[in-house]
Amino acid sequence: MLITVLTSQKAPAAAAVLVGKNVAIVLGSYGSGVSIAASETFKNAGVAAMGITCTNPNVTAGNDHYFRICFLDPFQGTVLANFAAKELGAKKAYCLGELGNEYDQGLISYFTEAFKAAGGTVISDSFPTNNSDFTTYINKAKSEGCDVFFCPVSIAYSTQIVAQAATKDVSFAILGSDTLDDNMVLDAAKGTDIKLYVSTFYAEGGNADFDAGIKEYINTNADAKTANGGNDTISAVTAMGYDAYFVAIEAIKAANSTDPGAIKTALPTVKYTGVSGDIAFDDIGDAKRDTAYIKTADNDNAAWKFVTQQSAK
Amino acid sequence: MLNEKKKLNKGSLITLIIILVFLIATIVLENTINPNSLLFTVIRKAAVYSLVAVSMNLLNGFTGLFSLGQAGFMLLGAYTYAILTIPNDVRDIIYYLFQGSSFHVSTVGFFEGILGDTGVAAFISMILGVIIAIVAGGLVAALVAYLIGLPVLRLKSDYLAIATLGFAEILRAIFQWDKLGKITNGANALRGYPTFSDFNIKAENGATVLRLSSFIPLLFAGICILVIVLLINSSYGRAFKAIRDDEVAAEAMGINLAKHKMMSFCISSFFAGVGGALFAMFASTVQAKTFTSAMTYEIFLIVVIGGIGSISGSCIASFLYIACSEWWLRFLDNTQYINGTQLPLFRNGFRMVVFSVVIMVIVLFFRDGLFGDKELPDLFKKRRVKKDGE
Amino acid sequence: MANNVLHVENVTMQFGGVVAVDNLSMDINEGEIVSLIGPNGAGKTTAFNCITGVYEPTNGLVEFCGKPIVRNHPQGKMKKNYLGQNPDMYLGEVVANTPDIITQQGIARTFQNIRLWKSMTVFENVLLAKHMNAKQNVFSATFRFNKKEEERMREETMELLVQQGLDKYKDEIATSLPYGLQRRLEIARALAAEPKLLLLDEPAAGMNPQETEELTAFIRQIRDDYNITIFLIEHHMNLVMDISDRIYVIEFGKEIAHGLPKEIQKNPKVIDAYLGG
Amino acid sequence: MEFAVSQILSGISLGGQYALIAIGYTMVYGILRLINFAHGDVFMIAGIMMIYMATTLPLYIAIPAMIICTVLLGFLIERAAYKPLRAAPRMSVMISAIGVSYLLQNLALYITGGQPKTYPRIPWISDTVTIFGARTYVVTLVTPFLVIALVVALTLLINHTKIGIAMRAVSKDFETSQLMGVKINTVISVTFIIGSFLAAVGSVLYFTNYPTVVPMSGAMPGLKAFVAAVFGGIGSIPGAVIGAFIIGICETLIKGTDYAIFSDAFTFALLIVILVAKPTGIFGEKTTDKV
Repeated sequence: MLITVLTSQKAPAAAAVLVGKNVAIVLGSYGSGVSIAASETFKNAGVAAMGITCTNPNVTAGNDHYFRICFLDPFQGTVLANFAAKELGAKKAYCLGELGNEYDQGLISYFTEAFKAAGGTVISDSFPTNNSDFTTYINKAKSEGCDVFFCPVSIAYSTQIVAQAATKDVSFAILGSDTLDDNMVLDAAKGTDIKLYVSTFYAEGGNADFDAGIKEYINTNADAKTANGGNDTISAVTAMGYDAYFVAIEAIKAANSTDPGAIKTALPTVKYTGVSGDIAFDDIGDAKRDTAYIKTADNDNAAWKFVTQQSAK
Repeated sequence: MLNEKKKLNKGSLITLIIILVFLIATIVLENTINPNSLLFTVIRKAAVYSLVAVSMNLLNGFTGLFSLGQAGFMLLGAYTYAILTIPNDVRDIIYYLFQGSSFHVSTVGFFEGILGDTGVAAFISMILGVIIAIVAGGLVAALVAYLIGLPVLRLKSDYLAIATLGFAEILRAIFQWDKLGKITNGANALRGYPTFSDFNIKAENGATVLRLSSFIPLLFAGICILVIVLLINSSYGRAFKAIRDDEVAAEAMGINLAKHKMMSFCISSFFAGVGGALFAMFASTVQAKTFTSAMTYEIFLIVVIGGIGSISGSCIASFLYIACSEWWLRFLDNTQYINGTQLPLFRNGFRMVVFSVVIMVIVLFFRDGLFGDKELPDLFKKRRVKKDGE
Repeated sequence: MANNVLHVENVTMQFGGVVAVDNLSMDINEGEIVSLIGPNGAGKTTAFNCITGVYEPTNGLVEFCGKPIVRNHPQGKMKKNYLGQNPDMYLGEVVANTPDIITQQGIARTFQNIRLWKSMTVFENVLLAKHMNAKQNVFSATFRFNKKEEERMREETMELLVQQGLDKYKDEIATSLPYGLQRRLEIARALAAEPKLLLLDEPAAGMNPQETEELTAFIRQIRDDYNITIFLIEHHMNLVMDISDRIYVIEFGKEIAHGLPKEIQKNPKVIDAYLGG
Repeated sequence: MEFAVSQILSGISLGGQYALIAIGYTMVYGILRLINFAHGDVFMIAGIMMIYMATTLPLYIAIPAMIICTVLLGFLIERAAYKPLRAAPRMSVMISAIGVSYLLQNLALYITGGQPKTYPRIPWISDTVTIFGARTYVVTLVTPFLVIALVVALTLLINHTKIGIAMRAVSKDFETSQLMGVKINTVISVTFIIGSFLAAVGSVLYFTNYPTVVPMSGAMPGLKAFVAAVFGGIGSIPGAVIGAFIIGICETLIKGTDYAIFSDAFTFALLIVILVAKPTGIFGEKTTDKV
């Protein structure tokens, strides 16, 4: 039973629909805002929910019904900061996030903390919602002499930032979080000299037979292909969704019943080696993860190239 | 209309009975059928929206001041309520990005200090704390309304609309500003404060004895709407209507326009603030980004559908609107099959398109909306008049 | 001489380059019925609006029962291109009141084109005139703590409607009444404000001779029943000559004649003004 | 230095885009006293139409086709949503405008599924050029000249053509011009046609500079263009253009400072200040309403 929710404002009602059908466990959501907004409804109904790629700590903090299989913002922010400082040797970073978006602002504050700890300096700005002119921010980053432009923003904005940066022959590299791991961003960077690095949960090539299986499914199923942006590149969310599904099955097997309450108690004990690495839950309900994939955009033929597995240390 | 002299006329009596039946049915239903059914989400959200719609109607419908700032005042009410009632132990986790909040008073905590924080005492102090916070939300909204009203209320109708719309946008930008993170938690959501489901009466072992989580919003919204009805039928309500009908004549009859407009603006903003606090309790999270101009448009279109200048119109229209948008018309978004063949248009977003077309039809051809400026009691009176053949 | 109710002194109103009212001076004493007549566009309604605070006169003084309610001298751009007389006579303190304050002091008015509140009944239209003086605030009114005030207002309104013979239309929507009755209602509404001075702006406009006759008796009867002073603008000469104690005549904003009805009838300048000699 | 140049450049180009939309607002308001909330969304729909047309038709057909469709859309909106309310109170016409804006946004959301769409590259103006060391699109330089040319053409039309005089008459006094035999509906339709034409041209320039279109990308430029129209003096076309450039440049400069998050808020604060201090704006003339 799939429900797509566009705004966190509609989340409580959508969650009520799921709970109304008394499902055993809820997989979702992909975004932190929507997950937090729906959390109360799941708690009242006593149904366990498993976040797939929502990385905001608030999703699981202070409750026992919300779990997740992905890493958290503090981890992702630190990993990106380490990557920028150590691998790219950046001394000065420019951070740009959407005003009022808890995902962007959270990541920027963790990145700033880790980057400053690594001896760098940070300048950060926020743009108003529905903004489309990013040239001024790019000019500012250029004139401040920043080595890296960190913009963990949603796809609509990141495609614009990359496209507009391409016209300004910028020297700095653009650094993005898991939201930039998308074909639209790849298209925007195609044929430009933009250096784009993105952190993500899974990069194609991490698990050969999974890649083959998924590619075969995408190419044979028309709707799946269009949903995937018209090509068969594997995005991290697909891999994470795949893993979440199996973790849920493990939980149901462990509780050997489909009663939501039993599954909720069984879920923390589940250990599962998925496509995106081995998954186990800590006492708060977050996944114990120690590395994140970093990949870069190969602009000539619009594909992702695996770079490294960066750790938070 | 309710006039004090005669006993409540027949129409209003029937209306009161209908409202009472609806309230009792809500309690009974909630404790019998599946408490997570969508019906209760609709009831809770519709109760909140009807209060805000009525407060907007008081301004646009009864005083003729065309304001589009309702989302801004809801934001103030919601944030004030949340900040005042987040329990102190959870407060620093929620404000994690800003190393804790600089605001450590909680109305609920205050009463718990006096009455004790276990069992019945905790429940009572929770209720008192929530009510105080809701009223505080309204007061903050009314105060800010007074400040913005001074320059803005002199403007002509369409300029007033744009100025109030702009004001709500400015407010949202301020509340998302990370420099104020210590108070507003910046872009992050505020949560953990008492919501409607905290009003369910629980026995010692935590089992729910009586579910009130859908009755409470109706009760709170109902009380506020009753106050607005009393205001509109009072001498000041007639002054507002005079300003709407003919401002020049009203001023010539000794009505101080600036004072009365400001009064209407502040009272409407007070109830929008209370509505914002109730919305926070409904949504269980408060984030500035939900209070957009799209929310004001949504509420304004509810007022238009119900009938500008009709309170019962706004209430009934908000129940219909929320029921349709969240429940009945939801099927429009999912692909539908009639004996095997897939219907073409049905996919995500179709529901909102159908909705906007319906609204356009109402705005163009049923300009008075469902009720025009009549009230529910008038519906029953009309039949009476025909019978007596006056 | 009976004490003075309205004292208008050198009132001048200038819009850009056009002087609509030019140095107008008038006096109205208690109990009098005074008329202001003049051809169309002479500035009658503008003078009215200066007295009732709708416009702020460019220069001049208006006193009501000895107390200044409007006082102004040419300011800003007007200092340079002021065309009226004695520009420096009213320097110093400027008194400008909005119409509601002037009404509260005891001057009520009607309008050339009837301005009743279309969504309210006859009873409510008149009742609202009581709102300004009622001792209440928005909280006492909402929660009905102003029971006494509300009842007093309703009784006084009912009493007035009975006197004006409008009580059987009490629950009709004001604008659904015939034209003559609407005009009577507007005057009744002005009376409900318990004014000392009643300003009528062309009360007989659009009335046939028989209705005008009734209106003449009606106005005289109001003056006697409520012992108020009446100041009216009118074109119906027989109404003006029949009812007025004194008449002022203005043309192009300037006063051209002032005196008793019979003097005005024979005054050559007035005849020229009207017949366009 | 190079930073300042690129700031001014993007400020001017932003101002130029707002100008084209603001003219539409000023003309419609001048004549109908209506804030056409839907105008910003017509601008967005023009962008989306262009994207869908450019995928199938060659550019030199797609652009004129898009302009014609946008003009048709503007005309249709006026006839369907505003003409029936000609005699209605001002508030219901505004409600209708909000309804149309709501409909256009939801329609766009339905068609594109909410996914951002990238705007096609238009050969000449999408190329980049470097002046004083700052690299920018050619469109940034073209925009101001095109705007000035359009304004001159428009002012000529308003002052020296029959339809122009009719427009001015209607904006001065709606009822009297009707009595004088001016065909009101044609005049209003022409106003909407010109407004939509400018919005179509504006959308080509705007989305070339910022090549991603989402259903909400018309709302904010629309509101800012209205602020520019009021700032310049509602009803006056030169006023709207100058107001637009000032707002465009101010917004860009503020984005350069560390109060960048208040760039939108600044525009609205400016609006409230103008409305209160000088409601007629820079060039508008005082209109006294008779009692």
